[in-house]
Amino acid sequence: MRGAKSAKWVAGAIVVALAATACGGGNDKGDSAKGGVFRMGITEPTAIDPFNAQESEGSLVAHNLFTGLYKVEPNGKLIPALAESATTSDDGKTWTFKIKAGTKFSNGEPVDAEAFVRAWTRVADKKSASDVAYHMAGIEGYEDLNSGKSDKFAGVKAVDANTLEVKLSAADFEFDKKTVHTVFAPVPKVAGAADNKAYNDQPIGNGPFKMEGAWEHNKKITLVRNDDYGFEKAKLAKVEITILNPNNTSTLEYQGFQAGTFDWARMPTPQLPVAKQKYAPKNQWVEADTSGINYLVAFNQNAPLNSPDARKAISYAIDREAIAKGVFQGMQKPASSVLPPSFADVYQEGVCTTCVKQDVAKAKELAEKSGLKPGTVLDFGYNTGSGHEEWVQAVAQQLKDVLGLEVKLNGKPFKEALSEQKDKKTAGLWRSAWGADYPTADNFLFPLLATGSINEDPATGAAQGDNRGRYSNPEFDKLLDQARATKDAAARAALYKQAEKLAVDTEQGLIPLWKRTQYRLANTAKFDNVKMDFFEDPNLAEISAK
Amino acid sequence: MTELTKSTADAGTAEPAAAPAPAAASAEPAVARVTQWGEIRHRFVANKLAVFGLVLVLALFLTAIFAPLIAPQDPYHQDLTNTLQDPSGEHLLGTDALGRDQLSRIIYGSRIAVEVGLASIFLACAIGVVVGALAGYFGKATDSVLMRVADVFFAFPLIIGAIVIIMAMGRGVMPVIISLAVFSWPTVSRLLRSSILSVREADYVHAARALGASTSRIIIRHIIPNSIAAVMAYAAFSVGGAIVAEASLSFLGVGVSPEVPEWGNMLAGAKDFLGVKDFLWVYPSIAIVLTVLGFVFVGDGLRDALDPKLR
Amino acid sequence: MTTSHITAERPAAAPGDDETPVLEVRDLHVEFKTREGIVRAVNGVNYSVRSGETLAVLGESGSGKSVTAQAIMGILDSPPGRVSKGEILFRGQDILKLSEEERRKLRGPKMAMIFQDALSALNPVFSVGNQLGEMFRVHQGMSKKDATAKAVELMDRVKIPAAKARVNDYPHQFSGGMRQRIMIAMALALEPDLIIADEPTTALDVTVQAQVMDLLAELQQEYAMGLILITHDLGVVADVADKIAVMYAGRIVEQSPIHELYKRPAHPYTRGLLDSIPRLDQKGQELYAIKGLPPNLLKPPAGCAFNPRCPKAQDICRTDVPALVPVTEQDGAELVGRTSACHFWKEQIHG
Amino acid sequence: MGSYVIRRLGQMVVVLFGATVVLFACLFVLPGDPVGSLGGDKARDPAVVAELRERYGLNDPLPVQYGNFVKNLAKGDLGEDYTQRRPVTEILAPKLTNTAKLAVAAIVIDIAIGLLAGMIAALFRYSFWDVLITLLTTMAVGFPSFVIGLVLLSTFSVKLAWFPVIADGSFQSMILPAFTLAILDAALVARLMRGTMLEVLKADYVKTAVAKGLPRRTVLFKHVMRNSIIPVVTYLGISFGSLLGGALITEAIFNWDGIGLALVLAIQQQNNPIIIGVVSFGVAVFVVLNLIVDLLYAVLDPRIRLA
Repeated sequence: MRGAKSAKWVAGAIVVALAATACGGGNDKGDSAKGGVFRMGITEPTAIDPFNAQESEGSLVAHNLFTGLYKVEPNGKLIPALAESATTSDDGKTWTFKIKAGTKFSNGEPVDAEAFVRAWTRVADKKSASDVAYHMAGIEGYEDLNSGKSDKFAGVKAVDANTLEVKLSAADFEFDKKTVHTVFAPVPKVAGAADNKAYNDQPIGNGPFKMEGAWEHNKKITLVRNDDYGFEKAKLAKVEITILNPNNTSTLEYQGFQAGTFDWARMPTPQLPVAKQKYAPKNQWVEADTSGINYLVAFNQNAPLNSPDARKAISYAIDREAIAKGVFQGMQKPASSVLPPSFADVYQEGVCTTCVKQDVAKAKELAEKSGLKPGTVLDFGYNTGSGHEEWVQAVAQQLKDVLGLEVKLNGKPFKEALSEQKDKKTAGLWRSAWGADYPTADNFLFPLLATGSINEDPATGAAQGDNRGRYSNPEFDKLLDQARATKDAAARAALYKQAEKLAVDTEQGLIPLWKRTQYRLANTAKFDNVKMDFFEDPNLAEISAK
Repeated sequence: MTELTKSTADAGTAEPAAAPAPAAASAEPAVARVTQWGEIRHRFVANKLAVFGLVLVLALFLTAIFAPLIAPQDPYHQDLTNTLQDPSGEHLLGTDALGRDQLSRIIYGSRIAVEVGLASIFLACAIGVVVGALAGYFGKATDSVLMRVADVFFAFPLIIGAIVIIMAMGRGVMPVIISLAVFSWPTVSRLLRSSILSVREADYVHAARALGASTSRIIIRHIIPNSIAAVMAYAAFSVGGAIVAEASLSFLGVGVSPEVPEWGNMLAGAKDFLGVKDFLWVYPSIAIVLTVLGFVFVGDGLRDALDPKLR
Repeated sequence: MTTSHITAERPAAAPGDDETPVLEVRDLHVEFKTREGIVRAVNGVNYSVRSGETLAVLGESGSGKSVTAQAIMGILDSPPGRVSKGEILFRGQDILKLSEEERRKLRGPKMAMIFQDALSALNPVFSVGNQLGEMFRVHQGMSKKDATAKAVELMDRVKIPAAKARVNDYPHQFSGGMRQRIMIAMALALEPDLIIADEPTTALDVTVQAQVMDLLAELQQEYAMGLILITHDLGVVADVADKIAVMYAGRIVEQSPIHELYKRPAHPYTRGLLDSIPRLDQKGQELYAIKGLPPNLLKPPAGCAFNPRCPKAQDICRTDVPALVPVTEQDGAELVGRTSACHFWKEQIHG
Repeated sequence: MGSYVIRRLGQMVVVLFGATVVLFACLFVLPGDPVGSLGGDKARDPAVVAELRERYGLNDPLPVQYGNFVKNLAKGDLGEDYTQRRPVTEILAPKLTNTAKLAVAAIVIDIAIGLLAGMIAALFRYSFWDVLITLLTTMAVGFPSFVIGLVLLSTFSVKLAWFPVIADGSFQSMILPAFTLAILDAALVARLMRGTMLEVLKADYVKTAVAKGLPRRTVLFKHVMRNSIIPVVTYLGISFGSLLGGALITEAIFNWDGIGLALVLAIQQQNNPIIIGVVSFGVAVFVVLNLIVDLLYAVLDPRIRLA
């Protein structure tokens, strides 16, 4: 979910450029508290309680308040946290986790297997209406609990204080990787039900930091070091998180960084080239291709894009390089695969052959072959107010110029956009983006391309899942099933690669555009070891003041 | 702009208009005899500002009509290798973030401005005149009901109301026109109604009635011609306001589609480059300002010409 | 003369120095600058009024009678209006030479004015008590409470019923006659030496007119003030005025003691005015009206300004401006206080 | 007076009713599911959507939904937003404070600049200052708020760096948006004041005041001012109402965290409870301010009888 709401790779609606307006002196007493104070800005999260923390802002806070079974490195590698060991049954359906003994929540309650059962049940409960509960959908008994038929989570069991047994309804040898999501965090008894407003605004957790006071909505969230943390303690004494206006957060963050009030910042896209020039030499520029993809949904089941050739013609007609340079001023990189480079084991650069370079001749040829004649009307939808207006126009123009299509741009607000994408009758293209929730290839391929992710509503025909382009190929679905049930990591990766090639290259089920490239400024003058983590947030638990 | 026309036109939702309040300037029926058109024209032409305004408005109309002949380039033509170019011989007003010629886009932008400005106000006047005439004619319950309906639409701030309608209808030129008209007509109908009510008591109407003229005849022959003057002055004045409202909607990203060359769209795209590429917002702003001033001057001139005592 | 502290204990009867008039206007000229040119609204007016005396100034609108009054009070709209020539002697002193502040201090305690339309002349947003009391507060530094008490007293004096209850009412809450009484009370407040009443009864019903006029006359007698009564209605002044000055196009065309004028007008214009009063004994006859319109002061006719409308105009009337000359009996005997500005006054007065 | 107020309040209820019906009708026909997404690219879990639709009564027919809305509104409850599931009133309260701050600042500027300029122009009619003020106020009408906003922002924040580029709620950051909002109104107030004052200066009662021997300042500041400000007060009252309803453009340009900006964002995200909350509030404020202005009018001008 992260990245979605804030759409941070292109700044929000109103972005005001800054001509280096450092205003007022920053708060420099940071070092007075032992360990230092790290300051940053975010937009108002949807929730910081793990039951519903979802976008990058919410998970930033939740990740630092809670420690789950595993942590993840930026490259997708799992690091055991509370899980001292994990064993998987040969059918891949039963997972047994040994929980590290003796750690406590900051209110003194023990972190045991029961804390996980309690937490997961709380999440999946119907009444919680958790937006992120579906990550648990593979666990046995989820259906019953989530539909209100039961108030127990049948597949989750505390065998003893330190043993957690999880039964899945289908084989999944990568279940452990899913648990890096904050929705799998343990909670203490005081958490109560999901609608416990007091806990929602001031969660008590077992993470490296704890809340100092409650969440002041639209103002700030303050974290202080948890000195009773059961793992290597954080070095920072305090983290001050200012909640900024969602309209132009990146501008505010950038301004704050320049003024010395923030130690970490995003930047508005038009400012990136200037900022890079200024801060890269100071070693304060952080840049990474993270676990996400920007792509075009091509509606596979409706004309005119109901043939692989037609979709390939579109892909060939787009000059990704020119737009990356002309519109994004070189700050976006063309993508040639769906899986991101950060997933080293499955990354295949150039797997999408049509993505590598614009090819006018091939585009025309394929268009001709597939009946995508000049003058064909092509709807091209996008959601408004998120900074997509410019580049979609550029793509539309290229499709007009190369293929002579009559491209109809269709800008809609989020909800309308979504409802239109879901509609069975929708045809043409729609801009979209995807960010991984956990470091698995499956987290891209299944939701975006599997038949099961269409999840058509029998009543309305709307696609309720994320595969709104409605790519559907039994062979692909079978490859994914096989991969999930393959214990050996290398063999599994090979299957995923094969699946990606089939869906993205052979059949062009969707059209990759650019990588998810993230840029940050980090105050390396005052802090050591500042990095961007898997979730595109600063690695607060490891930062130390100079 | 919109607030201006609304609140000066009619301060309250009800009666207190008896006071000698010049505030109610535009609401006060400009009781011009229809036979005085010559004199009205004379007074208008004598008003230098009004003539200047007329020149601006005519220039706008000509630009809109002959845009394809005047514009040096296709306003949609993108040149991704030449984005954000400063003004030069090749691109007199520079290029935008997609390398499109800004001068051409400003020239074509006049079309949307004219289209939306005229159509929305025409529609508003049409609805307003009908409702106002009905309310003024029938009075009593009809009047109360119609005026309450007018109050409802009057109570929405223009931009906010328009956004709500556009959300329901979708973006585009037609929704913008309709949404602006929907929240502009109450001013017209109030204007017409109060004008009818006051004219109804005028001596020449009493005289006509005494001579046995029917009510409908009185309305058509005496009341409407005398009230329509006020509506016309309002209309001229409001076209500028409607253009601003339309540009505001596009600026907020809810007006016409962003690829359409339109001034509000241009500003919306330009604000990302404030302080970096200022020519991107300066020139469209100038176009808007001149246009609005043109209509305001014409409107003012018309009002003064119709009713010189209001000067 | 310029002291502003004139206490209420001042004797009611003014120091009646009969030799010095309270007010004397000498060769007064007032002009207005307009876009079309200079309008000479007053062209050499002379008149005077003594304590206890009532001078009626008669004329159509635009004749300069009100402008003269405003010039005396010092409330001309300036610009565009200004006194271009002449003197206004108040108790012998030329008040045109005083500073604005000195003149201000004359207004109220020394001279006061009653306007035609009390509804528009009273400020609509202040209570009458406030507006009456203001005289005392500003000129005598009286407290708000005392000033209100004085206001009630004044209202009693001008016979407004239930004065105490109505002192906080607003002007629009009074009837026309009552409002005019309030105007009168306001003018009388500081017992000035001179009151200028500009058409005080024009806006009133006929019955009320008489009451207000009587009240004015009564109070004038009581306080022995000089009164300049400006009117266009000969009927109104007959009973109250001592003498009369008839104005036409910025000039005085005839001056006379009141009753003589009615008997024997010495100017065709006055004749016309008299003939246009409806009279019971001429019932059934067509009412006389002076033909034509008042002159355009931007382009006054050459010669006598009245000539285009005069039934008896001769060539000389179209070339020479007639001077204001003393009028005599046929035998040359002096007629005290009578003057006329007609080339043919003799023919007019003696038939 | 009492019965007048009661009647007007009755009318207000009718107007509010009508306005919210229009609002509901428009939002109801929107194609998107109000709880269908959180504004991102991912679809919301159908189970969650179903649960939330149930919880917020979105499956009820429109009239029932509207009825519930009115019932809650009467209790001062605007419901919960569908994202954070927090009470709308709680979300909007601090933003309303910010909007009110800005509105008050703008009105203060209107009064200070508008009244003064109008007075100077009227008192020194045809002077240099009059011509200058008339020219400026005439020009100002042609400048939409987004143009003024961009000009002020680029000049005083970006180029001169006198003010922060993005409002943070501080007094300093309030100055530019307040001016942006105020310039047009100040110009109109100045024009109104000039016109009214010229009218009043010609009035008989001003002559009376002079003839009474009142000092010039008493004539001007008591008799002239008191009558001249009546229409200005009326105008400012209405203007204040529209400012309180949220200045969308200005708040958006300056990133002022008020209800106008909240509305802009809510529209982008189709956050219906917030849209309904802000728009209903805007309409209510406008209607209430209108009533207040009419009552004020009666207080300022005793000739007005409210009936």
